[in-house]
Amino acid sequence: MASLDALIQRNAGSLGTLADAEHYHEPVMIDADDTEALLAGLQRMILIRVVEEKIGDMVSQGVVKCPCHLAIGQEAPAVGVASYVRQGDRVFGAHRSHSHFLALGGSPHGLLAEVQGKDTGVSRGMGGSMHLIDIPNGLYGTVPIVGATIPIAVGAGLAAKMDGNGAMAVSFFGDGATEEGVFHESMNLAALMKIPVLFVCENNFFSSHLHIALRQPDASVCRYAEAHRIEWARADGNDLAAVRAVTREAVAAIRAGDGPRFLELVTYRWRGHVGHREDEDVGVKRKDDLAVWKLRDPISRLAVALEDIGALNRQQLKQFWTEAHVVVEEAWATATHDGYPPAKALLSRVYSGTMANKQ
Amino acid sequence: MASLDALIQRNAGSLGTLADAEHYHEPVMIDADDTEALLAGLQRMILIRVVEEKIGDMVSQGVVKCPCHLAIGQEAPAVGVASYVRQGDRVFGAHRSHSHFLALGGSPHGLLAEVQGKDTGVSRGMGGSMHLIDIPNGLYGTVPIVGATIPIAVGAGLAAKMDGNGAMAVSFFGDGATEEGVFHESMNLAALMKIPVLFVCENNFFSSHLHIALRQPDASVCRYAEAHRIEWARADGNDLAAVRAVTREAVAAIRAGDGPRFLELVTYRWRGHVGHREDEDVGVKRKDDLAVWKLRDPISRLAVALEDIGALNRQQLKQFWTEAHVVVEEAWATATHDGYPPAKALLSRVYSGTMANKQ
Amino acid sequence: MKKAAATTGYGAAIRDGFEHLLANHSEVFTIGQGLWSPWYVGNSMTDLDSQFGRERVIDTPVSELGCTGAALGAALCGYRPVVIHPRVDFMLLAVDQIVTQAAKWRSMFGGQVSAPITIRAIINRGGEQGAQHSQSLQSWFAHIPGLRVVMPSTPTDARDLLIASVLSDDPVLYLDDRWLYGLEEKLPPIQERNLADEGPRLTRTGPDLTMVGCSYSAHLCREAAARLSANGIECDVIDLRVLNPLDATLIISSVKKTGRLLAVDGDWRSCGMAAEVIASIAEALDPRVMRAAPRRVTLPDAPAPTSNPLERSYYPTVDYIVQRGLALVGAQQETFE
Amino acid sequence: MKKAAATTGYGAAIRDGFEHLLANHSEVFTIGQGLWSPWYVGNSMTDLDSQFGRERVIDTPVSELGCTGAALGAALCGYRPVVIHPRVDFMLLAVDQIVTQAAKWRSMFGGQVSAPITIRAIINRGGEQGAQHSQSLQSWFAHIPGLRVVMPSTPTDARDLLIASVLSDDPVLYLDDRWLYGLEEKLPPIQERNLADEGPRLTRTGPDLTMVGCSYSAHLCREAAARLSANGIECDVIDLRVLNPLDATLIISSVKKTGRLLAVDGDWRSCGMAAEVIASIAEALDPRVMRAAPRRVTLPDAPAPTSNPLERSYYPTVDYIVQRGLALVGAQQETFE
Ligand SMILES: Cc1ncc(C[n+]2csc(CCOP(=O)(O)OP(=O)(O)O)c2C)c(N)n1
Ligand SMILES: Cc1ncc(C[n+]2csc(CCOP(=O)(O)OP(=O)(O)O)c2C)c(N)n1
Ligand SMILES: [Mg+2]
Ligand SMILES: [Mg+2]
Repeated sequence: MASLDALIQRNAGSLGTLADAEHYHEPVMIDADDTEALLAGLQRMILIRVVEEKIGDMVSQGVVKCPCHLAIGQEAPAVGVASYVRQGDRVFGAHRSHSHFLALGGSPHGLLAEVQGKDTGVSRGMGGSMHLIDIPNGLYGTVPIVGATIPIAVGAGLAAKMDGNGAMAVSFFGDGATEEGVFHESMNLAALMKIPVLFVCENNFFSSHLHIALRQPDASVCRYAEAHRIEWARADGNDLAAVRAVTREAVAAIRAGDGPRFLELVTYRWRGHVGHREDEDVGVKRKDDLAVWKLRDPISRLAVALEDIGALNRQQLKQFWTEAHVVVEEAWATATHDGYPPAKALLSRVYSGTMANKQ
Repeated sequence: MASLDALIQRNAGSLGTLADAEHYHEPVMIDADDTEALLAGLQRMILIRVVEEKIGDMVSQGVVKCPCHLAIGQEAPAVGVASYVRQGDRVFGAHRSHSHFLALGGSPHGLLAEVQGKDTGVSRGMGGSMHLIDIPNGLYGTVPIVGATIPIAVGAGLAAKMDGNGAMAVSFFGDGATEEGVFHESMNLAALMKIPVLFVCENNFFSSHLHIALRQPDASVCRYAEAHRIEWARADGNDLAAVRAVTREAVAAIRAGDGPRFLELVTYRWRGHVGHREDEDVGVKRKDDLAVWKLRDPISRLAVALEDIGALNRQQLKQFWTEAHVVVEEAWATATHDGYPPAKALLSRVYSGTMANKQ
Repeated sequence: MKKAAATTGYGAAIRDGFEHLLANHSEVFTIGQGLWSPWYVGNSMTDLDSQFGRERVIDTPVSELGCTGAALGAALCGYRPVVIHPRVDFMLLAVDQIVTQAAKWRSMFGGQVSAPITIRAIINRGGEQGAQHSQSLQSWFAHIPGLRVVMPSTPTDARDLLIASVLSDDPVLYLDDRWLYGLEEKLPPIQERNLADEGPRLTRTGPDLTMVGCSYSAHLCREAAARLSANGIECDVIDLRVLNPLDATLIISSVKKTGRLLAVDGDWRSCGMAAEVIASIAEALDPRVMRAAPRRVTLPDAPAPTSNPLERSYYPTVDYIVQRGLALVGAQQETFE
Repeated sequence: MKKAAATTGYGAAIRDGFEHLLANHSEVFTIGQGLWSPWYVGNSMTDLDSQFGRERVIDTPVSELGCTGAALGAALCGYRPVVIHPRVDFMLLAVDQIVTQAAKWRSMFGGQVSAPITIRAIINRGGEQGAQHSQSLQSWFAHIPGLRVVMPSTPTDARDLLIASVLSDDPVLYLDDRWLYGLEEKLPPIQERNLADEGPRLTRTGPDLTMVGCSYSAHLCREAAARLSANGIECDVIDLRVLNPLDATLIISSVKKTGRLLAVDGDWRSCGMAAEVIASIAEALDPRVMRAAPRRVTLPDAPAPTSNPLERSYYPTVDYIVQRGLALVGAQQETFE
């Protein structure tokens, strides 16, 4: 489809080389960042990768039945942003949010139990992969209606503003979500009311099977932040140090009372829109691109960079992967033996029936 | 409310002097435009003014009961854009659309009968002021749900594109409508599919009682066209020649197959959001501003300009006004004697029950 | 209605409710279109912005979906927002946040979160406003598990059920009707009630006929009952008050007694609230207790017209309800279009 | 279902309908999410884009409201668009354009315009998808005057009612259910029918009990009727097919005969389609013809769960309907939660 190739080229717009799979295969630049934080981030990205692969396997074996949207290849945005989330902040995600859950410190067992519909799951077996919550770690909800959590995050930011405690809200969403009108309504509201909310768009070029060139006139979504007068930054979403750098600055401004900020993190998913397969339901060109995109691997690019400065050696790296596998296999094993929600859970969780205490 | 003044100043953004009531009181520049067309436009603006004032009076007397949103002071955008609408084009409006109806050549009697709920009204008494239709003149519908006709106009443009006959669709809406998410969805769709549609935003600074400074971070809405990669132009919406100039260029591009265009026409309404009163339900500052805004009168500024070049004399001008009053009074008188829709109209107009003829 | 001394109107009573909430519950705030306007929401929120500050009485851009979602977000974070839609018709743009988000988050997340959001919408019809400025659609929202639906028909309920709605830990749709703003009554002292304990109420009793309605329809039923009484027909009148979840016990016991049911609703007929009332008793009662077939009085199957004569024939009236009541007790098997 | 030779599945039959429309009616086009995807709308539109071109089979951005409005605009200008929403849940973002625009434009403009738009949405539930990917909500749309609501339960109807919907000059909501895609049957030649002449259909007859359902529920009723027959209970089974405007004549005459009614619906209970069916017969029949109180089988009053055991107990099954049927004929006055 040469014509589509041409269209995609034209459409790359302000993304420039970030839209081109051929670039950014080299190790990431880390000299400006903190080595300890990067090592922790690397471990967290590895954990996400291993959990997602495990879920993918279980989906392929038909053991996990709920629809799972895997974030393999997109580990850096979640981990980079999460590293600046602190106690009291509220984070919201969407359908592809295992990564957000784990990046914030969520328990692999809680997630693996949830995707099996167990009562021990993070949503007590009522939500599955697409509805995750983990309030102790600041994850206030992820839902699969595209765009739905964007205004909700703005409201959480409004609450933080009213609380006046310097907390913020974070909204993770994809490039497809920017096509929902509510995204714009939310941006305008946040800009108008100077609400402390960080909008994080993980631009992976796809909304299910459709490349952004077939959905929008320009592949970069920062133009929307521009229109709504919200300061924005763009980064290689497969470069943890770069993600941390733009997040650091944005979060500082938000906590200083400057109002909302917008981040566009350019990345790519390695699996199909939903499920475990690599090339399922994908847009044209994807098959051929995927191999090249994999060279922009957020994990190996960071690992090599850390090795280069001697902050990491092969041994430790292997160790990280082994540990992750051990953790995940244990969590999975436990979860499989956990029980399902009781029959009464169906009706007993609909209403609270309670009311506010008098003041 | 000095603080609001300050806010409004800051908020004026790229509108510059267009946002300042003190400017543009002088006669409009007409040398670049066609005198005949301007004279016709002047007459049409006078007709709109007279009809709207008549309706206002009848509202104040309680004779007209349906909610009427008057366009007094905003005659130029309707007349200027309509002068480039041709047979086959489809135009859509909103709640403040008497001006669009009349500018396209709609019959004063049809409008005055409709606001009285008569069977002879343009919507056969089923719509009132807020639901006008006049297919022979290209008006395909005006409705009061803010933003609702924007995607509908895009669909009409899509139909024109499929027909391939060089026709276009026109969507009239206000600055408040740009806060509805569907406005953005429609702009993206039009840009993506290169749909022949002209978006016309009559920016009068207000959405009912709220000044745009209290609703958006910047008083100019062209930034949205910019974001959606739609070429735009801005003009003094109270200068018929200026409106005609930007429309001429935009329409030529649309008919040439360039896709959508966006116009921001800066204007001001002289009456309250709804009803006949000048200062009803208005935002702060409006009372004091109104007097100054009236000096930016689209009618007198054009009349004087035409007089200056000797294309018009006092006599003729007086004539225009008298003729308009005669037309309107006659139309009103007839309409008052017209009958109401029959009782069966309530149920007989809900479904057609018909189907396409086989082909 | 004549204004007796020391009485309060329906709209003013709503304002009293807001005043109580804002004064006594710091986690309550209000957000919606027209909150800084002198006329947008009638007299139901006049000057609350100057009294409590524009940080707690927030006027908004024309963004129903975004503003409703924002209110929900604040509700998940310790606040009790009331998001106001000056018309039900405008609220329809926010259906996703109300029905697919607010109503489901609690159950969807295993009961770990509450969404104490109140969505207040105003039924604002008549006055030749036409098809897009007339809908009520309570039947839609009463269809949704997880969403409590409240429709007060008296000033006291308008105030106290608003308070109960906002203090409820569940999402609540609170609908008030502009046609009731003229109602006046002497208000008792405010009581903070648990909405979960509130439900339909018997506002008049009689052996001959059960009339059920909510909001303005409950008011019409009361008026019609008085007229029927003059004709020697005594009615049970039930004001639904809380439409969802619906507790039909009172209706069932009443119809068991009267054997006759007239379900009145200002919404459309098909799959409407009046259908629910009839279905509830049909399922619960031995058919033999019915002395006549139950009847519905609803809107005709058409969008609202503007033209005055058509508009007058469009909405149920006391006269029409009285007629239907007489016919029912006469038990003629008549059908109406 | 086993696939016999020369039979067509429900999904493929829908595709046949689209193929007929696109091949024979140049004013028909389709627009919606997933139309260029191999899986998004099951096998109901496979390769239509390559067969008829991407100008007439248009895939879209994630903008339900905008795309539905655009389809309506084209419908007002001489086209017969079918706007496709792969899930009812997504369509809720487009409610304003469906309910406040498409359904009202004709009456609102004095009958001078037609809006021959078909909104097709797919009920896609089960598979542990959860609360936001499971709604059907036909009861909502059957509540709206001006909107025809069509729900086929067989491959033939899936094809022919789609064609009738698109050729109707009125706005139509066409809902198909993924759970029916496995159904196969031998299709008769295509007939272009006037949707205004289509309505409920009696698909099985018997003197003991009337079972009414639509779409997948009609299928369950047919299966249950077969099982009941084995128990010596013979049922009338009515497939609603067209929910709005509803022609209840057939249901009324059937219940007049059987004196027993089981209304089955895969939507929620309160103000639902099952309530409408019961209310329609309760109003129309002398109560004395009823040999037992009518009953509803619907979803429980809760959002859809994900966990497999809960999900299995959430949706009505043939077993459950059979039980209810037996109970009804036994006429025990039992209540179910
Ligand atoms: C309102 C709504 N419309 C459509 C869908 C179907 N859908 C699920 S995920 C998705 C793609 C979203 O793309 P993006 O936001 O870029 O997220 P990504 O999948 O790339 O992570 C779509 C269209 C939905 N879930 N909700
Ligand atoms: C969806 C919706 N929300 C709110 C309203 C109430 N409303 C009617 S007109 C209007 C103001 C719109 O402002 P603008 O678009 O600038 O048009 P203007 O009145 O200035 O001509 C509003 C908010 C409505 N009619 N529809
Ligand atoms: Mg994406
Ligand atoms: Mg305006």
